[in-house]
Amino acid sequence: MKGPELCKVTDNRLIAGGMYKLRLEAPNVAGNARPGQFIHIKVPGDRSRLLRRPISIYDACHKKGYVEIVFQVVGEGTRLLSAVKTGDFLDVLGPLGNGFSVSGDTRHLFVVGGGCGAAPVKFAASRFNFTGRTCFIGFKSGDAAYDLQEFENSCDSLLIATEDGSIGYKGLITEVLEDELKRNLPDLMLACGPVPMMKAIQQMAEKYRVPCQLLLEERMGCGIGACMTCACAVRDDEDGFIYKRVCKDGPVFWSREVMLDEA
Amino acid sequence: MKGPELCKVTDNRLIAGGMYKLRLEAPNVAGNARPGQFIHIKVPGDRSRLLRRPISIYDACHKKGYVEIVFQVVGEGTRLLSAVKTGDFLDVLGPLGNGFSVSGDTRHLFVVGGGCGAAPVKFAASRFNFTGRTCFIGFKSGDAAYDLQEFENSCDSLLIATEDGSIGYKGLITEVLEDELKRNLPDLMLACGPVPMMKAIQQMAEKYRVPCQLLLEERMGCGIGACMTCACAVRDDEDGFIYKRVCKDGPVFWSREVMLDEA
Amino acid sequence: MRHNMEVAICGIKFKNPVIAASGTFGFGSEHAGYIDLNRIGGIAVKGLTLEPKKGNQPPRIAETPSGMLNSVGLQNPGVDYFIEHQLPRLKGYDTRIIVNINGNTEEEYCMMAEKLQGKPVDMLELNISCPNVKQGGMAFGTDPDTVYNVTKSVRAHAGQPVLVKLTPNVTDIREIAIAVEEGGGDGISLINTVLGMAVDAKSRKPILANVVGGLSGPAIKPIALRMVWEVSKVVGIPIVGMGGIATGEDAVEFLLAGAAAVGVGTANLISPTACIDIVNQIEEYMRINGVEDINELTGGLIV
Amino acid sequence: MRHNMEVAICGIKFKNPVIAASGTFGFGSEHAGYIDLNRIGGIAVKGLTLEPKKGNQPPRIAETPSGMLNSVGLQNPGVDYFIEHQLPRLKGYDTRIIVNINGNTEEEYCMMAEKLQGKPVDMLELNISCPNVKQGGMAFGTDPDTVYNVTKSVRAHAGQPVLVKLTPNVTDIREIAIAVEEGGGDGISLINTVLGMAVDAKSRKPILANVVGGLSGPAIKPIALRMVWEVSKVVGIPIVGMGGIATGEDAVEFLLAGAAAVGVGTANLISPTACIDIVNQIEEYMRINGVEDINELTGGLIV
Ligand SMILES: Cc1cc2nc3c(=O)[nH]c(=O)nc-3n(C[C@H](O)[C@H](O)[C@H](O)COP(=O)(O)OP(=O)(O)OC[C@H]3O[C@@H](n4cnc5c(N)ncnc54)[C@H](O)[C@@H]3O)c2cc1C
Ligand SMILES: Cc1cc2nc3c(=O)[nH]c(=O)nc-3n(C[C@H](O)[C@H](O)[C@H](O)COP(=O)(O)OP(=O)(O)OC[C@H]3O[C@@H](n4cnc5c(N)ncnc54)[C@H](O)[C@@H]3O)c2cc1C
Ligand SMILES: Cc1cc2nc3c(=O)[nH]c(=O)nc-3n(C[C@H](O)[C@H](O)[C@H](O)COP(=O)(O)O)c2cc1C
Ligand SMILES: Cc1cc2nc3c(=O)[nH]c(=O)nc-3n(C[C@H](O)[C@H](O)[C@H](O)COP(=O)(O)O)c2cc1C
Ligand code: FES
Ligand code: FES
Repeated sequence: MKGPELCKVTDNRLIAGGMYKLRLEAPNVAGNARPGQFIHIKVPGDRSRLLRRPISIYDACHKKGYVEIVFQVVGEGTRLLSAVKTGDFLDVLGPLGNGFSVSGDTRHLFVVGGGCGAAPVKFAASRFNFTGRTCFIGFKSGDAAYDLQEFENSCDSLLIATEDGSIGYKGLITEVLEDELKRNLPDLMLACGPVPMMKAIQQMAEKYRVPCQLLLEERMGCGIGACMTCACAVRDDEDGFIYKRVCKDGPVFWSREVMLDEA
Repeated sequence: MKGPELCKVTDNRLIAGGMYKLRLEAPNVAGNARPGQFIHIKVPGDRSRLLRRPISIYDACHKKGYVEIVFQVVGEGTRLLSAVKTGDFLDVLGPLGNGFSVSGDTRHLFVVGGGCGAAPVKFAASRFNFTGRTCFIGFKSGDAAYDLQEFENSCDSLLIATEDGSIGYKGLITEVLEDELKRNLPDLMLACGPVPMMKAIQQMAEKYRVPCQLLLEERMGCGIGACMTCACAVRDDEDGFIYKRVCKDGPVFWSREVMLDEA
Repeated sequence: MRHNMEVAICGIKFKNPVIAASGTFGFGSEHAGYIDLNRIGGIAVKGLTLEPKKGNQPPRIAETPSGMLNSVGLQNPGVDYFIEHQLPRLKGYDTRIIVNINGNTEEEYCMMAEKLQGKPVDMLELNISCPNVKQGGMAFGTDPDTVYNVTKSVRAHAGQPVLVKLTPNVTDIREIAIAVEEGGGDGISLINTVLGMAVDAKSRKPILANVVGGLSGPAIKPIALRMVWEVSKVVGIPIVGMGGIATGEDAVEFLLAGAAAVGVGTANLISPTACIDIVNQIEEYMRINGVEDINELTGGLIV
Repeated sequence: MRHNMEVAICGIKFKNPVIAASGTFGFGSEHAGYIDLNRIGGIAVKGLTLEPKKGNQPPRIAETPSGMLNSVGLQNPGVDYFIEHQLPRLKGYDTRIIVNINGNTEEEYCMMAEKLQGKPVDMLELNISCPNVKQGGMAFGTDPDTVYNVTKSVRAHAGQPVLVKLTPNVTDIREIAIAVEEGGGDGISLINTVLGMAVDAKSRKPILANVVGGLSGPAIKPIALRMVWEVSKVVGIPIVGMGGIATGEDAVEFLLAGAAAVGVGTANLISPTACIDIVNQIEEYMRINGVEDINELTGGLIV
């Protein structure tokens, strides 16, 4: 492992409403990146904001030595990230965390993503490169959808939902997912998105008895497992639940073990 | 008066060892700037540094709407200022303070400056545009001397000293000044420089009975006279001394009233 | 839609909850060159003492991460000079005037309060963070009994409502606040500065001539918010919250934590237009979040 | 020229004065992936309790201007688990191990100290910022008598030198420090975090599930420096200074103010290499400023 590195930004562009795609020259990160892992980025241009921002890896190319992320502007840190220009440098730590784990005998995979949560599952779909990958992605509206061709290329079947129906199915992507689950069950589901979506998926995974991994978000400090600030409640036989570290024990957890109401 | 303004940087260059000249598009400042006044600049690119930095005006052109400053990198604020590029914006308040006051019947003027303290006296010499202006400037060495042609143009006679003798007289500029004072006395002296130089000049002003104004530096908050943080001790008949505000009552004071040991 | 920005503190109406904090706004005249004083809720003038005060030796200010230290030492022209020379000009503005008073003894506070009786002043602000000569240098504001006594005495001598301004340098701010309420204080303002120090590693010297000074600015906002929240749970009198407010959102955070109005201090040193900028930003927040009456926000924290 | 970076605290030699502060460095294993633990002066492990502790509900961290709040709530596996599973690996490193212990009662502190007797641990750090159950939840560290008693008892049960770690949330840190010295404490570490709070104006909620938390990072450096300075004037036992140290110059400032060694906390969360970066920067400072022995710096402030 290496400490934080200054990585050159080679592209940063608006790809949907409030959503940016940023590419970094980061050979050390790219060489090790697995789907579901994240990089931990220092906020540029404001030294009063100490904490790094965790952002999932959207794509990584070992050969060309780049890493891509997709992020949504939600606060001042992501706003400053959105203002970064080609040629600027970002202070990056990573890749961090445990990624999704897909065993060799997986034949049929569902990946489900909502909003910026679609980014890490795209990376998973494109890396676990066997036929039988269905990708479900949901957005508020067509304005918020991004990089659809990339998603198309990363799976065998792409299903899209928007809440206003401007693209794809009108409604929630979890509705589309449930329709599919009624018809055919995958060996594994991987999901990332807002908490209500994750809760719905957790319930479906249980109902349809599909193994499922969830990528969780939580406010973080160190990102490496040392400070215990990024807690999420995980079922435990003795104690009811224990707190695990999203950064190091996760950010990917088995759906059956996480308690989304405690987190 | 106007509040802080975002002013575009139109030039910023190294002009001597650790010394930069920066030009701002600042018509409101330029229109009102008098020699001895300063602008109060927010540190760019580091929001954890709250306080503005006071820097004297080195030149101002009403017609072209620009202001120039010369500054030395001494800490993190000036280091960040030195990294500013053409096209960047600085958050500037000013012009602030009372400038030098030169009455209409002044015929013979000495201006004395040391290091970056030469900047405001240059502006004074060039603005009080009558013949009989002698300019004394001192530097550590030739490496630290800057813009000599500009100084040459701003006065009728230019005398330079460097401590190592690499340019001009070898020694302190106050030695050159005293030699001159022995031969002919001006109506008024204006000076700015490090404290030991100011003390020497203060003593000479008294010894040779020449009216003299000193431009003082002190750590500042508001820059507009409201916070009382920028105190300097000024002689007072009743109380021995009272504290005045460098930003608003100064930064220019009569040499005979300031008590440099208390400040 | 018209938003109501008016708040009442101790029965006194403020057109909006933004008050320039004592010591950062002089007597208003410097900032008057930059903003319309009629547009801010109130002005707490520079801390006054019975006699004129020279103040401390410079340097009096040091920059710290997201904050600053000051050791002005209450330099001021004295209460009599203020009444004669500064008050007449101040009362010409349509804003509330709060006079910040500082004594070395309980008697001094009372004498100042008496001098201000019947004068065009809306409120007194008792600053009890200064060294108490009688109690061997212990600050007035750190002992509940002393706080109770000084509040009670000044209340008896004052012609205007009395805000008591608390120092954060105490183990339990709640017991101090309760002492104010029991002593008859009309309101509480908090926080004053946190005692701090800055050192220059190169010269090996303290930066302030006074060695220690008062920390203010965004760095202390979390401490101030916590204290406003704690105090609001235990007293019924109104709170003027301050400490690190630099934006309208910061101000709203203090209201939510339980303040009825806010003080803006250090921000005035960074930009002379800060108070008005913050008034405008609060209005913007209300518009975006559909808040019709600012008083809805006070104590509105959802826990 | 060789610079001496070695310091001795309570008779224990540290190869340099940089100690990873408790709670920000786990039990060393995560940071070991990024830096050579043999190169730092010491490690204060995550605060331990007698029984394993779940910790508080998330969110447990909030960003504040130049600082952060945490409300981890001492999540830890308990002292027995530590001795059995973490200590064996830790003792393989050539650095000093300081065990941070936290009790609900005086007895719990003593039981933990006893369990650690004879174990390969160099020092104990008594964290007395936690709620004292017997005294109705008031923190141990805010009352001089309680501090004296707990120090004295633990000292009697401890096999290693005892550092007492003080909370800054007190009116007068000096009287607490004096109580430690009188109780037989071997050294003092300060400061722990400052109680604070953060609010989200949009959601109108506190950011931490626990509402309040501990403020750390550069924002509190002026407070910490002031306390180290104050305490160094009144006690003779060594001080480990901490609070906002992010660079070698920050560390030097603490030494000048009177600390014999320094703790680095929040900086470890910003960069896992922080402790080593700071060791290197101190060495650089010594080189540039011609300091041959680091011990020259301690208390070297020129006032
Ligand atoms: C493992 C992981 C992967 C993530 N991947 C992505 C991604 O691919 N794309 C994307 O747009 N966002 C992602 N997020 C969320 C992203 O980290 C936050 O949106 C971002 O930190 C907000 O920073 P801000 O300064 O703009 O917001 P502010 O609210 O101003 O941030 C204040 C503090 O809160 C933290 N914070 C705020 N929201 C979140 C959040 N949802 N999760 C964690 N910390 C938060 C910030 O890190 C910061 O410390 C991920 C989060 C985690 C934990
Ligand atoms: C009226 C006036 C005019 C000035 N004109 C010039 C000029 O023309 N050219 C120039 O190079 N410098 C000038 N200075 C000094 C300049 O303000 C400081 O060098 C600068 O503020 C240092 O900032 P820093 O962040 O680099 O240093 P730091 O030491 O990191 O600054 C820390 C704090 O101390 C203050 N400070 C440090 N040194 C000084 C100082 N000498 N005077 C006032 N505040 C200080 C800073 O403003 C800041 O608040 C002037 C100062 C004053 C008061
Ligand atoms: C330069 C300066 C001078 C101050 N003088 C006084 C004063 O005279 N009386 C007083 O009660 N508070 C004084 N204060 C404290 C402020 O009024 C305010 O309580 C404190 O600074 C916290 O708010 P802030 O972070 O917005 O500055 C002063 C603060 C500063 C920065
Ligand atoms: C996330 C976190 C956890 C902490 N846990 C402990 C702890 O278990 N025991 C303790 O004595 N101090 C604990 N502290 C306090 C630090 O050791 C240190 O005293 C404080 O953070 C100030 O230093 P800093 O500003 O360098 O972080 C913790 C601090 C942080 C930020
Ligand atoms: S962020 Fe520090 S343990 Fe996860
Ligand atoms: S800097 Fe505020 S009065 Fe001079």
